[in-house]
Formats: sequence, structure tokens, C-alpha cells
Amino acid sequence: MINELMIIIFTPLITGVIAWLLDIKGLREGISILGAAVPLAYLIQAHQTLTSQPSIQYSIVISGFKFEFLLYHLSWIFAMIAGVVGFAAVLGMASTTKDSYEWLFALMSLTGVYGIFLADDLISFFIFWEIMTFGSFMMVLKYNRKASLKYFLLSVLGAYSMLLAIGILYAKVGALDFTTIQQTLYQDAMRGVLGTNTLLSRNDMLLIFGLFLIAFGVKAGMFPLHVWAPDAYSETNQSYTAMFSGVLSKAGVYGMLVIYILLGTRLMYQFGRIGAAPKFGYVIAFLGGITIIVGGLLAALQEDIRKLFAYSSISQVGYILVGIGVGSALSIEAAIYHAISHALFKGLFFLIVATIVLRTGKTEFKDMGGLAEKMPITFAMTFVAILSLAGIPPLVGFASKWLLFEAVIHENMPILGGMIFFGSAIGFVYLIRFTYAVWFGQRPTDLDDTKDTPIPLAIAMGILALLNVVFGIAPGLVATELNKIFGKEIIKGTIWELNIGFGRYNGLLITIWLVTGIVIAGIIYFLGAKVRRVPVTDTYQGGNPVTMEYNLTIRRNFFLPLKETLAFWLRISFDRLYQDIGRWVEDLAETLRNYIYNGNVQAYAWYLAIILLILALWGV
Amino acid sequence: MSQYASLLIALPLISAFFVPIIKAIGKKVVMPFLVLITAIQMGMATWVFNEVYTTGKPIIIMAGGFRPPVGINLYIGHFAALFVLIIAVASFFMAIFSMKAITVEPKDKYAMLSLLLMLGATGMISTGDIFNLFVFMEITAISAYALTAYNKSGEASEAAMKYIVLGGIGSSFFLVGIALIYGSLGTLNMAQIAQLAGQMNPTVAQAALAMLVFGLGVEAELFPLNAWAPDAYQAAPHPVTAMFSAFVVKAGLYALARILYLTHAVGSWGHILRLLIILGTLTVVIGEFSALRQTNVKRMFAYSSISQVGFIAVGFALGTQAGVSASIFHMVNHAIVKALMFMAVGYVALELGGVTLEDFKGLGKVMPLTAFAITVGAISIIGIPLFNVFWSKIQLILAAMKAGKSGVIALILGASLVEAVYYIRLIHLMWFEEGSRERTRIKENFVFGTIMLLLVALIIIIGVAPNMTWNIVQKASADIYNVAQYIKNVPLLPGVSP
Amino acid sequence: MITSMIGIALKAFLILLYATFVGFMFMGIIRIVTARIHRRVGPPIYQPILDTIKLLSKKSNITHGLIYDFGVLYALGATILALMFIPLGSISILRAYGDLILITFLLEIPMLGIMFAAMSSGNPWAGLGSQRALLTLLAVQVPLGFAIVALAEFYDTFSTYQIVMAQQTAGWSITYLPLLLAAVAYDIVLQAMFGKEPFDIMIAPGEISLGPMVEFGGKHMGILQIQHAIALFAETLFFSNIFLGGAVVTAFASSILNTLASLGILLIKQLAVLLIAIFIGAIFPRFTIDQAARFYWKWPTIIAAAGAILAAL
Amino acid sequence: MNIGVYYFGAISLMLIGLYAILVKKNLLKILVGLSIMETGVNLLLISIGYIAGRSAPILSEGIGPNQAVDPIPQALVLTAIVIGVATTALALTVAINLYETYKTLNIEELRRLRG
Repeated sequence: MINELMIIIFTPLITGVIAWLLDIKGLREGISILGAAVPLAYLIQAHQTLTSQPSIQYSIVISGFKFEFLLYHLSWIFAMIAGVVGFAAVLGMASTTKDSYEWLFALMSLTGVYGIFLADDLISFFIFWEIMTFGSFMMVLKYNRKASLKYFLLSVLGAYSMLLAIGILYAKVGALDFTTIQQTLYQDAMRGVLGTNTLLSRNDMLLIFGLFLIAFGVKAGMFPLHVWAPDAYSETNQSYTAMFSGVLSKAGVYGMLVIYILLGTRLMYQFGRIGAAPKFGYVIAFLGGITIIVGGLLAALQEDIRKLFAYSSISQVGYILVGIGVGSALSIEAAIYHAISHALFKGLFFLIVATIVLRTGKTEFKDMGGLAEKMPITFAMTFVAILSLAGIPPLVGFASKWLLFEAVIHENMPILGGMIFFGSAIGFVYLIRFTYAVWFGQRPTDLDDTKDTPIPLAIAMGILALLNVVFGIAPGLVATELNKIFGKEIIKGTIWELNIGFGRYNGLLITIWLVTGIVIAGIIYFLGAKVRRVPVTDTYQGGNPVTMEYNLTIRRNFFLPLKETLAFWLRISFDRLYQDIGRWVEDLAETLRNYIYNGNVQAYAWYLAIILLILALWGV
Repeated sequence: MSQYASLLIALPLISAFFVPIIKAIGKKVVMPFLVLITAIQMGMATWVFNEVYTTGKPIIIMAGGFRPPVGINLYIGHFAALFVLIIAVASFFMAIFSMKAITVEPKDKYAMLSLLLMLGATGMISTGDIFNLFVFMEITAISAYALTAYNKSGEASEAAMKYIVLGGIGSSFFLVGIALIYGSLGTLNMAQIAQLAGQMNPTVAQAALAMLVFGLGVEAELFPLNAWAPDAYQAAPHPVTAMFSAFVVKAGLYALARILYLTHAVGSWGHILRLLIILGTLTVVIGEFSALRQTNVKRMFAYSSISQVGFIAVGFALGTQAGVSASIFHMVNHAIVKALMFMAVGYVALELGGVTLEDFKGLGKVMPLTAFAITVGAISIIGIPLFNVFWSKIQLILAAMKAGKSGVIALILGASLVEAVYYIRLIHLMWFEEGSRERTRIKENFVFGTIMLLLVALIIIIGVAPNMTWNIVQKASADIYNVAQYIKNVPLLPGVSP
Repeated sequence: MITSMIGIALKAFLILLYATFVGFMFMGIIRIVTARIHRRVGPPIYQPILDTIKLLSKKSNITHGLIYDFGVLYALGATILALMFIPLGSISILRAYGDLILITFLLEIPMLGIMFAAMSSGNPWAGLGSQRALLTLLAVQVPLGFAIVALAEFYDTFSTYQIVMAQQTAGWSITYLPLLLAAVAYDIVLQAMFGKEPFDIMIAPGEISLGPMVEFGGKHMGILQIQHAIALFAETLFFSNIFLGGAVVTAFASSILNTLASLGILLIKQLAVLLIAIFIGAIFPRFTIDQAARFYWKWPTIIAAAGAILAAL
Repeated sequence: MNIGVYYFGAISLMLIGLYAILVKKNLLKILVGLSIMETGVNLLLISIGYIAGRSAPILSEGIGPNQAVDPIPQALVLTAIVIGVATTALALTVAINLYETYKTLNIEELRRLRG
């Protein structure tokens, strides 16, 4: 029968094509949701088989290439992220998609992501990488050409640099599948240690690492290459962005892990270590750190709700990169844990944004406000998501951030530690900015009749919120899975507790004591007198009459002082740099064309004569 | 039985001369006659194709019964069988397309010229004799000049004039090359040249090879020599442009590769390869860059086709078996995609009267089927997986990297990045932008629609399951690459030498 | 199992009572000492307790909706939670889980609750106040982060209890240079966390009428006063534990005497920290928000970063 | 006269033809240059087949196969000349058409298709 890995990878694409062809309003949603649910079911079922055998294998020969697919613990975890958040996003899309071609490309990008996580050789890794990029690109193309073009160019630049790196490896190692490359590079490192000359020279390794870094940096939205993310995440069907930023950025993260798996020992031998972290890892970590700060600060200054979460998603991925960069077993596990939690709460956030945009039709902060009464369910989900992203104890966001902090600071990395701490506050800051502008304060008159979320979106948000809470209170669940990657018990502790020797965190205990604290406060509260409900407009405004037209609020430009303090840094923008390069290339092309093909036959004849001359000189 | 394969050459020739008689019978009959002839040619080509691929032995036809090297022989090996089929199929489709696309009056002249074009290309690919190759090249060239000038407009004649002048210089130097080879080896038969190539003294061999490569370079549109190509593609009638990019260029490229690998015993072979790689890379880069700010879509596709051809030339010039098979695969894919694209552009020009970007705005609403065809073609050219050009691009890139040409590949990947830009702009223009003037939806011609959908289906089938095509292509590349096998297949008269 | 549960509950209740009482005393001391610096008598020490009782017993209370109430409750709940983690001599309950990063986060979370409540009231002053509070938090985070990193790297553990035990043997942590720098930076940070003079732009009474606190009255204000008291106690306790060596007295025979002695020592240390804050507060005028941010990102960060780097070597 | 003179003649003819194409502005002069180059190539071909002291390869009673020069290049030249004629004829018709539409034969002005 067809191997289950093939089913997991290709069901979304096949259902996407069927949904696109059928194009019947009710039916295509059903098929597509089925298309996202089937791989998830197979993955859950594969969990049992993984307990018995180490991995599920499958290989196929196409046009001279031997494609291999492998499902083992690490890829299972990432595939599960893709499965869960993908399913939720597809559910969300059921209520926000207008035309059928969006189903085709959303599910195509899901197939691409599954393919990447399950691929076991470089060529299928590259092919699925391209499929994912193309699928997600077409989702953005319809909404805004400039944004989609910027996204496509940067990710194709990444893809081609990966192809170059694969080419160099193929030329030197001769094979393409992960196992052989890993072994040859390992032996190469050993040969280097023993002093004999190695297969790959120093600048070969530098080139390969640089190219892989660019390729995966673009997808993960690392600092200098993050410019595409805000536009791409905001200029598309918002519930698709839940998958786009929640899952597709994990492909970039998975790529970084692939660098460790394939080239880890060789790079370690070649470039040595700084303190505890490998030198090449420190580069990833440092760039990740900068991404946290840049992403966070820019998120706080945004005026558009989608852009805010796009930048926030970049800064969260920065955390994961720091975790991976530090390179110790604990920090990689912490990074993957944070990848899981980021997928969960970022997926949830973008679904919330989708609901807001769907219901109010507005995306700017200045014309939103006071939605908390009108959309209670969504606000409850937002409250859970805020607690999780800001890293407030009982939820998964805190568990993964806590693990990451401990892992990084334990490796004696003061600068990285400082960056992460700064990042955690930024998360706090832009979330409050979002809540104030959207949920609280005076409600503009035209938003008075906003209904609450449609059913499919509500279910999707419910799933993710539930997972956020469950993995927060019982972090042990995830820890046991993570330990399987390295085989040995790195994060000890029960289902409720994470114990890593120099620090302990117990999810259940904290929740109990938080509840007791709130109960005590509640008792004091209810001891007091009865409370009179007062409308939002009845507030002390220093004597100003409060009317609907003249309600004072600082939704627009909420963080003006921050913008002033950072004025100096905000002048540097990589976005403008890439645009200038693009324009320069086009002008070069224009002048080149007009000079070479100037239409004069005589000039063309002169080209021929010149070539003859070269041949004559060269020959003799 | 296999001697009937010579009909592949004979049939177009005879029917070309019958055209005036057919015109006498009835003016309306000429175009259907052309379609009929190309259909028969396609039938024969398929028969020859599976004959060669089942028996595995090439078909050798001795003109006039004289055994080579005295007589001229046609050598229809795996490559020739494959490409004769592609030529026949492409000209059949374009014949159907020209039923409606050709409006300028002397249609019989058009029918005759397109038959000669097909004849020339088939001859170039299947000939086994170097001078015969020159003759067929001239037949193709002259019918190409005439077809470029067919529209009689100022632009068409200007493009034809450029093509004639440059083509003339090219072919005369090609003849010089043949003269030098004949002077030192005394034979014109390709197999014998391959045998004796080692004995030529290096400088003469170098000069001869340089001349041959130069002559064929003009025909195969390498960088500085392809200045005529964009104008010729733009000014020629639409079916002719499709035929140009589908097989005329390919024939030139094949001849280049055949001669290159025949004379691999020559001392200074390495120089020529390095020169060809440089020229090929320049073609790719300059081709892509010039297409970036193009307003005329047909000229944009011409530049893109030139740059893809440059990529194929780089593949041939790698000098390895993997390189040759990858470039042949790329030739097959490129032929399919470019035939589709130029046919679609031609059809848009036919219906909307122009090919500027302005006409393409909002095409998705006006001519959805054609717009869909162009989109699939564009996406596959960029090199997206699940489409056919991706496989050949990957093979080419890996072959080049294996041959240690990572710098060249970096340039070519940069160029294909540029290519992605202008194709995506076109796709966005077609589907997501509103046309300036309100246009109702045009009822698209059923026959052209089926042809386009057939080609689109072919693209996706090869894209999803490339195994079958890859095996064919590997056999075809073996035919070119290992010359020893080629020499063994040609029954040379023993003892005849200069 | 049940008896230990009741024992813990009783101990928790005792800690809570002690913390609130001492917290109010601290608020009283702040008022009296600032008054004495201004050469006036100042209210009696138990004045804050009276104010809170008056506020709690107010008859007419207003609310702007569910979040307005829940925010206040959440703030007090989080502060109580934070209190439980910080080792209080030998009687604190969740001592084993008292993790440096966890406590730092828990001490920041009440601000989230207050801001939620303030913003949902729709009052522009509240919005402005919460914006300034957030910026101060952002500014404070960098030196705070480096200080915590310095501590964690110096003692190579995150559990506050182990740090306290290490200090018993190796002497107070401020005796070591890296941790001294960290302590100085942390003390400047404390100034903002207490909401004392130079950095209290967020609750500036004149300019934005107490910022987030503008809409609170009656029992909401009362609960916030309690929260402020416990927060004062918890922050000073945390500082004295990690920098001033905490207190684990085992000299006496009976455990009660030991705990009383350790509480006494801790109280003295907490008072010392408080007095430093009061003195600085009384002297400095109020910074504007971007001045505060720039200040925090310049000197305290450099000091704390130097501490962290020295600790890492 | 040894064979060198013919080779020299053929190559110089080709260079003259090339010179005409590269320098002359008038289209007809370019076409003339083109045909000069073709005759140069044909002369080169013929002179390659020349064997000193032998007569033209027309078999008549006095001349056997080993009295005549090598006949193959002569055959090639025949076809080359025919091809040259065809190309020049076509080029001239195109030149006429160009003159009718643009009223000029100067290469500098015939530059509609460019860029």
C-alpha cells in the first residue's frame, strides 16, 4: 500500500487541487478540512509506531534521484506542529476564504512544510522547500504585488543559495542523502583532527555554512533578511497567516537544526568554540538576539494590527534561533519547546486577528476600539494568548521562555542573556499596545454592531487556546517528547514539573497558588459594598465633556516617546536598502539592453568581428 | 523496411514542390494540405521513434546506396529520433495555428516555406555528413529569412535584413571551418572525422573548430552572435516564432554539440569548452537582464528563450555525460514550454491586436484559457517543482556543480532570479490588475484551446512523473556523448582514406 | 496528607498577614521619613492601614465592566503568588521552586493586571499612564536582565534558596565586585519598581492625575493599596535575599525563636533597602519618560553589563 | 604558382568582404560585401582541392582519375554558389521592400527594432 509518509505529505496537495477544481462553496471547505485532518490523524497514529521502532522509512527513485523520507522523533515533533496549527488555520480559513484558488495554494504550502520535515535527502528537501515557498507566495500575490514580489525574491534567493550549497556538497561528497553526508563529514572532521588534509577546505565550509545560513535565515526571518515578513504576513488571508507564520517559519528553524545534524561536528572542528557555544552557533544566536530586539521594538511602533503581529512573530522566532545557536542539548530542546509554544500562541493570535478583520473590516488601530464587550469569546482567547506570549507563568509561553533563559544563561552567555531579557519585556509592551487599541477604550460608533466569531474560527481558536493552557500547566508532556530526540533524560521531572538541576518549574503548583491568590483577592473584593455599573464614557477627563465624537484616546501613535528615543536607530532600514538594490539592478538592465541591442546591424556585425578576433588570438 | 525513414526528408521536399499545383486546384486547400503533410510527417516520426527506441539500434540511410564515407548517410540515432518527433509535432501544431494566424495573402508561399523549414531542421538533426549539415543549415536559414520577412511590414523586412547579414557571415565562416577540416582530414563523413580527429595538427584543428563553433554560434544564439534573434522573433509571424524557438535553435545547438563531441580527440578541446561556457553564461545573464524592463511581451519571451538556450549551451559545454543528458532534457522541456508560450502570445495578439503589457492587463478575465496557459508556462519556466523545467534545471545545476563550475551556476541562478521577477509581474498583470478599457470575455477558439491544454497537460505530466522522459533523454545523450559507439554504428568502407 | 495541607495553608496565611502588615508599615515609614526630610511631622505610621480600611468600606463603588474588576484581582493574586516563592527565613512554602527568573517575572505581572483594569476604564489619562508604565518597564528590563544574569552565572544556579544558602557560607554577595555592580544596578531598578520619585512619571498626580490609578476608587483602590504593600514587602525581601545574604538563623534551640530571629534580620535588611529608596526619592525631581528610558539604557545598563561579564569570566 | 597565392587571395577576399559589411553605411554595399565574402570562401574551398600540375576534374578520354585535381571541393563549391545566389536574391528583395517603406537604405536609420 502507499507508504503512510506519502499520505501525510501529499494529501493536503491532492485535496487542495480537488477543492480548487470543484469550487462549490460548501464542499471545497469540507474537502480541504479533511485534507488537513488526515495527515494529522496519521501522525498521531504514527506516534505509537515510533515508540516501537526508531523511525519510519520510505524511498522512491524519480528522474535519476533517490528520494528518501524518514519520520523520527525530531521530524515527528515538527510535523505535529505543522499538523495541529495547520489544521487550526485551515479551519479558520473555512470562514475567511473567498475564492477557491486560495485553498489550492494554502494546502500546497502545507504539503511543502510536511515534505521538508519528513525529507531525508537534500534534493527532496529543496523541492519541498520550493513548493512551500511557491504556495505561500501565491497566497500573497493576489493581495499586493510589491509585497509578494519582495517575499518571493528573498525566499528564492534563499532557495538558490541553498541549491548552491547542496551543489558544493554534492560535488565534494558525491551523495545527496543525509546519512551519507553526515558520515562523510564526520569522518572528514576526524581526519582533520588527526591532522591529515580534509575533503572540504576551510573556505568551502565557510561558503556552505554562509549559504545555508542565508537560506534558512530568510525563511525564519532572521535580522538582516526579515524585511519580507511584515508585508507578506499582513498582505494575505489572515487565517492563512496563522499557518504562514506559525508553521512555515518553523521550516527555517528546522533548517538550522539540519545544519547542526549535517555539518555540526565538521563546523565545530573547523571553527572551534566561544565559551560553551560553537563559533558558528554563536553567529546564529547573536543574529537571533538582534532579531528579538529589532522585531520587538518595531512591533511596538506599528499602526497596523497585522504588521504588529508580523514583527512580533519575527522577534519570537529570534528566541528560537538564540536557543539553537547556543548549541547545548538543553538549549536546543528549549528552542524546540519554544518553537512549539510559538506556533501555538502565534497561530492563535493570527486567528484572532482574522476574526477582528473579518468582523470589523478594519486593520488600522486608529479606527478600532472597545471591542471587548462586543466580542467576548474572542477577547477570552486573546487574554489566553496574551498571557502565553508575554510569558506569564501558568501558560506554555512562560514554560518555554523559562527553559530558554535558563539554558542560555547557564552557558555563561551574558550578552545573549541580556538580549533575551530585553525581548521578554518587549513582548509584554506591544501586547498591551494591541489590547488597549483594539479591545478597550471608547468604541467608534460604526463598530457597534460587530458580531462575535463564526463557528469554525471559534473551534480553531478553542483548540489552540486549550493546548496553550494544557502544555503550560503540564510542561512534562512536551519535555518527554523532547528528551526522545537526544535519547537521554535532559529535562527531568514529572508530568507537571520541569527540573533541570539548577532550576525547577512546576506548572501545576503555580496555577494552584495563583488561583488561591485570586480567591483571596476575590474574598476581599466581595466583602466590600455592591458595585454600580458605569458606561465607558463616564470617566474623569479633567472637566472635558465626553461625547462620542470627541472621545479622547491615544490609539494612534501609542508609543511616540519610544519612537523619539529610538529615532537614531530607526533611520537604518534594511528594507530601503533592498529596494535600492532592486532599482539599481533594473536600471543596470535597462542601460545594458539599450547599449547592446541598439538595433544597428553594423554594430551587431562588429560583435561578430570581435568574437572572430578573440578566436584568432586565443587559438594561436 | 528501415529505408522508409528517408521519407522523413523526402516527404516535405516533394510536398513543398507540389504546393503551387495544390494552389492551382484551390486557394482554400493550401493550408489544410500543409496540416495534412505535417500530420503524415508526425506519424512517420512516431513510427521511427519507437522503431529506434525498441530495437535500440540507430537507423542508417545511405543516400544513393553508396556506403559512407563515399556516399552521404543519414544517421537517425536515439537523439535524432526524439528530436525529429519534436520537430514534427511542433510544426503540426503550428500548422494548425497558422490556419487562422496567417492573414497576409500569398499563403502558398507560407506553406512552402514552413515545409522547407521543417525539412531543413529535420535534415540538420539526422545528417551524418558535415557538408550535408551545412546544406540543411542553409535551407533552414534561407526559409527562416523568408519567413521573418513574410509580413512584408517595415519591421519584418528590417528584422529579416539583420538576420540575413549576420546569418550570411556565420554560414560563410562555417564553410571555412568545413574547408579546413576537409583540407586536413580529406573526409566529410562525421564518423570518419571522429576517427581521424586525433591526427590533425593542433593549430589547424583549433582554427577549424573555432570557425565551426562560430558559424553554429550564430545559428544557436550564443551571446554576442544572437543580436538578430530578438528582432527576428518579434517581427516574424506568430507560428513561425514558436517554430523558431521550439526547434530551429535546437537544431543549431544539436549541431554544435555533435561537432563538439565528435572532435573531442582534438588537442585544444579544453579551450573551446571554456569559451563556450563563458559565452553560454553571458547569454543567460544578458538575456535575462534585457527582458527585465521589456514592454513588448513577445520580445520578452524571445529574450527568455535566448537565455534558456544559453543555459543549454552551458550544459553541453560541461563535457560530462550528466551535463549532456541534462541539457537534452532541458531542450525537450524548453521546446514544449516555449511552443506553448509563443502560441498563446500569438493567439492573444490575434484576438486583441497587440502584445504590449497594456493588452495583457486583466487578460485573466478576457481570455482565461490563454492566460492560464501562459501562467502555467511562466511558472514552469521559473523552475517551480511539480513542473517539467524544474527537473532539467536541477539536473543541469548539479551536473555543472559536479564539473566544478560553481561560479557559473551562481551567475545563472542570479539570472533566473531576475527571470522570476518579470514572469511574476506578467502573471500579476494578467490576473490581478484591471484592464484600462472595459473588454468583454472573448470566446476562445476551441482547437487552439485543446492544443494549449494538451501542452499544459504535457508540462504537468513530465513535471509530476519525469522518469519516462528521463530514460529517453539518457539514451539520447549516450548517442551524442560516446562517439566510439557512434563510429561503430556507421558502416564505413574499409580502406578508404585520404 | 490533609494535615500537611492545613499546615501549609496556615503557614501561607501567616506569611500573608505578616507581609501585609509589614508592607503597610513600610508605606507608613515612607510617608514619615519623606515628611521628616521635608521638616514636617508626617502622619502616624499606621495611617496607610486606616486609609485602606476606609477605602474598603466605601458604600458607592463604580465598575467599568468585568475586566476592570478582574484586572485588580489578578494584580493582587499575582503579588500573593510572588510572595510565596521568595524564601522568608525558613518558613516560606514554595522555597524549592523559588527560581530567579520566575520571581522577576512574577514581580512584573501585577503591573499587567493593573494596566488591564485601567485601560478598560476608557479614561485617556489611564491610557497615557499605562503607556508610560510600559515604557518604564521596557527601560528597566535591560539592567534588571543583566543583574539577574550576573547573579545566575556567579552562583551557577537559579534557585534563590541555594543562593541564600551559598551566601551564608561565602558571605554576602555584594562583597564580590560583579555582584556589587549588579546590586547597584538592581537598586536603581527597584526605584522604578517601587514607583518612587525619579521614575514615577507613570503615576504623576499633577500631570496625568495618577495615570492608571485615576479611575480607581473605593474597594478597587483598597485592593490596590494592599497589593502595593505586599509588593513593597516582596521586592525588598527579594533584594535582601539575593544580595544581602538573607537570614537563616539556627543558633536557638526552638524553631520558633529561630524563625523570629531570621525574620528580624530580614526586616532590618528590608528596611535598609527601603530607606535607600526613600532618600533617593526625596531628593530627585521627576524624569520625563524618554529621559528615564535613555537614563536606564545608559548608566545602569553599563554597570549591570559589566557585572554580568565579570561574573561570566 | 604555388598554392599559397590562392590561399592568400581567398583570405584577402574574405577580409575585404568583411570590411565592406563592417564599415559601409549603405545596405546594398553591405550585401555586395557579403557576396564578396562568399566568393572568397568558395575560392578557399577550390584551392584546398587543387593538386599542382593536374587538370580540371572533367573525365574525358585523355584524363583519368589520377590526372585530375580532387573533385569533391568543386562539388561543394557548386552548392555553395547556389546557396550564395539564393541568399543574395532574398536579401535584395528585402532591401527593395525596406526602401519602399522607409525611403532610405542607410543602416543608421533602419533601427526601428531595438532595446
